[in-house]
Amino acid sequence: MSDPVTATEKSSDNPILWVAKPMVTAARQFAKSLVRPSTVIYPYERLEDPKFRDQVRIESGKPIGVGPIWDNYRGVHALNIATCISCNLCAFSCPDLCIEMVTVPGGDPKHPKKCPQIDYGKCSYCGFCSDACPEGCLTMTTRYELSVTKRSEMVYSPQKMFGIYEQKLPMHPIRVERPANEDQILLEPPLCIGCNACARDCPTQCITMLDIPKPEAKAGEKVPKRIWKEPVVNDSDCVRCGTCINVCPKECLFWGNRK
Amino acid sequence: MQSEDLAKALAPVLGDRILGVEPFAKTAGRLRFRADAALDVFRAVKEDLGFHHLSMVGGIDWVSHREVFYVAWSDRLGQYLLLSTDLPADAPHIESATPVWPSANWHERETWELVDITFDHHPDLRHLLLPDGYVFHPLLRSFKLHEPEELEVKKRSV
Amino acid sequence: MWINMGPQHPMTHGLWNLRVKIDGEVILDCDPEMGYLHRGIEKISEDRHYNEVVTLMDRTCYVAGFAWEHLYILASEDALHIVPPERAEYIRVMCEEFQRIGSHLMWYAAFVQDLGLMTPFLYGMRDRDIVLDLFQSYSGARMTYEYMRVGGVRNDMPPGFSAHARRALDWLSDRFVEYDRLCLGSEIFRKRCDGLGVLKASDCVATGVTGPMLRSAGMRRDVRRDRPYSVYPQLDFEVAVADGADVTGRYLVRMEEMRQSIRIIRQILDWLDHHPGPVLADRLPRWLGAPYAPVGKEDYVLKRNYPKGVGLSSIEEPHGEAQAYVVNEGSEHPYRVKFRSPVFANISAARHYLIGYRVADIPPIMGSVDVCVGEVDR
Amino acid sequence: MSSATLYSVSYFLVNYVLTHIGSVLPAPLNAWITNGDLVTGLAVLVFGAILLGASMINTIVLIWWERKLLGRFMDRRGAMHVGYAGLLQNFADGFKLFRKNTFRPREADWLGFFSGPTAYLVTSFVIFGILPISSGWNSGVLPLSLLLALAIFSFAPLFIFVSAWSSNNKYSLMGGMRSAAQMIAYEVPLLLAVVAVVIVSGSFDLTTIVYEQQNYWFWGPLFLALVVFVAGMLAEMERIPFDLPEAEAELVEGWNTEYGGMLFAFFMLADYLRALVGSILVVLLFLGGWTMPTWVPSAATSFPLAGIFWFMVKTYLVFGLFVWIRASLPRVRTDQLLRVGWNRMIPLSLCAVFLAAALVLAKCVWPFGCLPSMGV
Repeated sequence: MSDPVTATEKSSDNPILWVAKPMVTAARQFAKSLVRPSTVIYPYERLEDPKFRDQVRIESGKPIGVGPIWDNYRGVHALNIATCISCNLCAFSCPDLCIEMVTVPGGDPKHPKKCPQIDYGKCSYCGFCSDACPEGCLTMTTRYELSVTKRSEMVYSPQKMFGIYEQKLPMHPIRVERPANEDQILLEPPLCIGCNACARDCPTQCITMLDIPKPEAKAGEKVPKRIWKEPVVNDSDCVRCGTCINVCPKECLFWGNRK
Repeated sequence: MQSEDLAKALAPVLGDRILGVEPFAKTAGRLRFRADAALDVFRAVKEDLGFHHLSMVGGIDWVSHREVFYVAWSDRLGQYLLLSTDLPADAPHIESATPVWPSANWHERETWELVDITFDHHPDLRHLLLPDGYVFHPLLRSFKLHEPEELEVKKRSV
Repeated sequence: MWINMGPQHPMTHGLWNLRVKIDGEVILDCDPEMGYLHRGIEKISEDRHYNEVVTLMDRTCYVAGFAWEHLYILASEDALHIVPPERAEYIRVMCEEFQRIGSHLMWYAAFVQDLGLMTPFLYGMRDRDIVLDLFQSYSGARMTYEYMRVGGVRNDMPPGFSAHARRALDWLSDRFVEYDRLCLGSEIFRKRCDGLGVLKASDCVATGVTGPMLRSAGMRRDVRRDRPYSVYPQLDFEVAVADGADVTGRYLVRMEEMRQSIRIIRQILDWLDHHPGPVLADRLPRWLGAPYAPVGKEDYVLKRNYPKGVGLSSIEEPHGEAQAYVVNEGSEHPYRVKFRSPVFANISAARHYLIGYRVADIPPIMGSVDVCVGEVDR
Repeated sequence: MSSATLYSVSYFLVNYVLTHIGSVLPAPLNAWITNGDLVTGLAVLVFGAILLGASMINTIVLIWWERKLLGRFMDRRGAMHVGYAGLLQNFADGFKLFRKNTFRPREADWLGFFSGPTAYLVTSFVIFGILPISSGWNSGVLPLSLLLALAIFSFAPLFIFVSAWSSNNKYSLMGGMRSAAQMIAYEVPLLLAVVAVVIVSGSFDLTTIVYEQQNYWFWGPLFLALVVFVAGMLAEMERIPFDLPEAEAELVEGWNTEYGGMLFAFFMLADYLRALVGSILVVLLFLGGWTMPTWVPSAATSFPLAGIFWFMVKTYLVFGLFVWIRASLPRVRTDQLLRVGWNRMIPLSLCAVFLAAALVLAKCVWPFGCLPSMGV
């Protein structure tokens, strides 16, 4: 590396004629902005509008429209209710606890379908929820206008977010690669009672209950009273949402690594 | 300078007032010293080793005890040095570093109010970030977030 | 007579209170009062997962979000024993340097406005918008990026980014000439700023002042060069130094730093063009990935016995030397996070560079300190 | 119309209206309503109302003009949503301020707090009654109109100081002190610069001064006086770079910190009224008032109200110069300002006076030409 330069040596712009330099500079900018100032007249011109971006670019001497990409702006969420699997991962990953899973019509009465409802009064637009969504049904759109007159209107129900989804706004094309997950759902067989709760509640239906042989009763020991089935997790389908672990009555499922 | 060199350089000056020098990533090491000899250690570190710039003072509440750590920078060595010492959990106090490093002033005020570690002979031990008269020490492990009701009860009893 | 400048005062640029004792127009004593913006970020961090703390880092210093993200990520990677891919490190350094330009432009805008000149304020904000446009094109937000992750960054650059970035850099480097003409070329500006707020190098070291304030006193200390972190050893740049120790000196240092940042970013863009690769470490603990589901009563992490660790990172933030100290006790939350904010130390020395000047000098002097209250109060 | 004066127009209006009203009334009332005294009195009132309205509208348009110009200097647009190109924006702002509650801090002095801004506004208005805006468009012949205008103009520090002191705020007090010091310091060079003009033109009457400029405008030969006058005017108007009394960076809003609502609007209006007066004085004293040079084609100067038109064009251009200065210069400091005022401006203005004397003695100066015969 070369020797350090002192800043004074490099950019000494000394005054000429008291204030001639700044006045000339300001006048030059005045002449430039007579044609078109850099202002984006917001409600009429929008940065995300491709037509506007093409029209005014940095090449034309205006510092607007540099970024080519507005589509990955993290604005209001869009939710595709149809593909939502109610896995809860968005609510888990929310650092601000602004996502609540609410029941939407469409599930079977025993296991109602639950979709995220977001309180934008708390949301920090970090995008963790849409990164976490395994099905890509919760995405962030370029919409950023959310002013409302009541606080309760800041809470967006799944239906409202589905309405945004149906507007087909540009939605965040930079898709985050989900980091490789070294953990799997493992089972501690002696604790399992074969109750089927995990398989029943698994949002991706990746758990199947397989029959296991009923052991012969040994002398002096009773055969435990249980259903002789054990869950088997299809690893490639598993989204690692942990629902099975949560519903397990015996706490026999846990995170682990077979390797 | 590695942590062993550091220990060697400090041993004749400080003797048993240092409890050891552990290696610490990307610094010259972590110097653990006896709390009652704090000022001597600071002076030796500053004047003998050239750690003129104290960049950070902080406290950690380990429930069983508290830890104070100092981070100093030496232009001569081009390295950071971590100094730390353990204090008892009840009424922890240590000599203020302000006579040696005036820049410790605000850092110690902050540590005092957040981690409840008293710095003796500090010139101006007032609240800095929290309002005057605030009785809690938020960075203690006993100060829980998400439980406002508990806080209310505690406040009423104070 | 004591007067309170703040917490709501045009000079403060944030919420803080400068109590000043004056005699006529001369300052006799001063006492900064902080804490109006204390949000307890260090405390909240103790209840969050490692990646979730990043959302707080953007809000620590709201004009230098990337610098603080980088600071925190460096420390927690040390604490968690994770090594990011090289491309991610280059991207992070690029973010930090862009952020330096953005922060300095913001400073320029606010500082000159304190002198009563409104025009550069709009020029500075206009040009900072370019930097924000670039940030948004890859991170998806203009101020609160939430882009860096433990073990890398969230996503790679979009196609065509480097061409746009280069064009923006060309535009910016032209603008700096204009800035200098407006400020340094003005007799009134020089009269107002020369020899103002002098803080000699020895006083800087004693009071812990770092960053452009220290370098304007002629001391060549820059964490990027003295204790290079990330990929700075591979980059060629110079440390900007001035010799006045005054407001003009700080102006010169910051302007030169922006030019050097442009130089650094050009090198990084060249590197990024030729070295594609992953931007996130491939094997991360489950609780560091984005879809992390905390589950059950069992503490999974303790079961796995993740190694403990402590990380200390130090970076050259736009305002000076920032440090983070992260203690990992093997749980999914950091046990303790402690930050050193450069502005915290710079303000604490206020008495050394304010006393003896006039009331009208407070705005330019405090402006030249570049106060960001968010990171002082945390 | 060129022979019509403002007074004759208002007299004609009043007379016309009253005669028509009187023609439908019974005889005694008719005689009373069309009597000469009443018509004259009402004509004076109408005259005042027109003056007030015109200066008010001009002031508000002046604010619009400043906002638009400043916008372009700063690479933005300025007001643009209310009315055509934002012309009505300031009326909307004024209306908002008018609707706001005016409150007084508890410890503030009642009398000073309310009378200060009112007096400031009123004295700024009164000057317009004196200034001629075109030939005949003045309030009659006042031989000392320039002196009177400047005298009223210099009332301001008193009222500013009163309102600053009575609002019982440290910032206000500091702003008031600064304002008084600054205005008094710059009053002297300002008047000396005016003396230079007076020496050359030989009269204190503004109309005479304008007619004295028929051969050449005074800005050329009296350039030094012009510079001093503009600088002094900037200080008197408290505009950047000399706006330290309300230096918002350190003093919040200076002497009007405690004022809100309509009282603040009073200050704001009065500031711009004074800016308008300043621009007008520059035009009258140095730029030939409503007259145009002889090489301008007569078509451009002979249409109805041409004098007023050119006068306004010049005034707005001069104000544009003030805006340009505001857009490119930072604020100076009190001690620097006062030092410049006493140490630089006064010697400069004395030089200007001597130059003016020399000009009068020489009668004819090369590129400009000769003084008219009316000279001393």
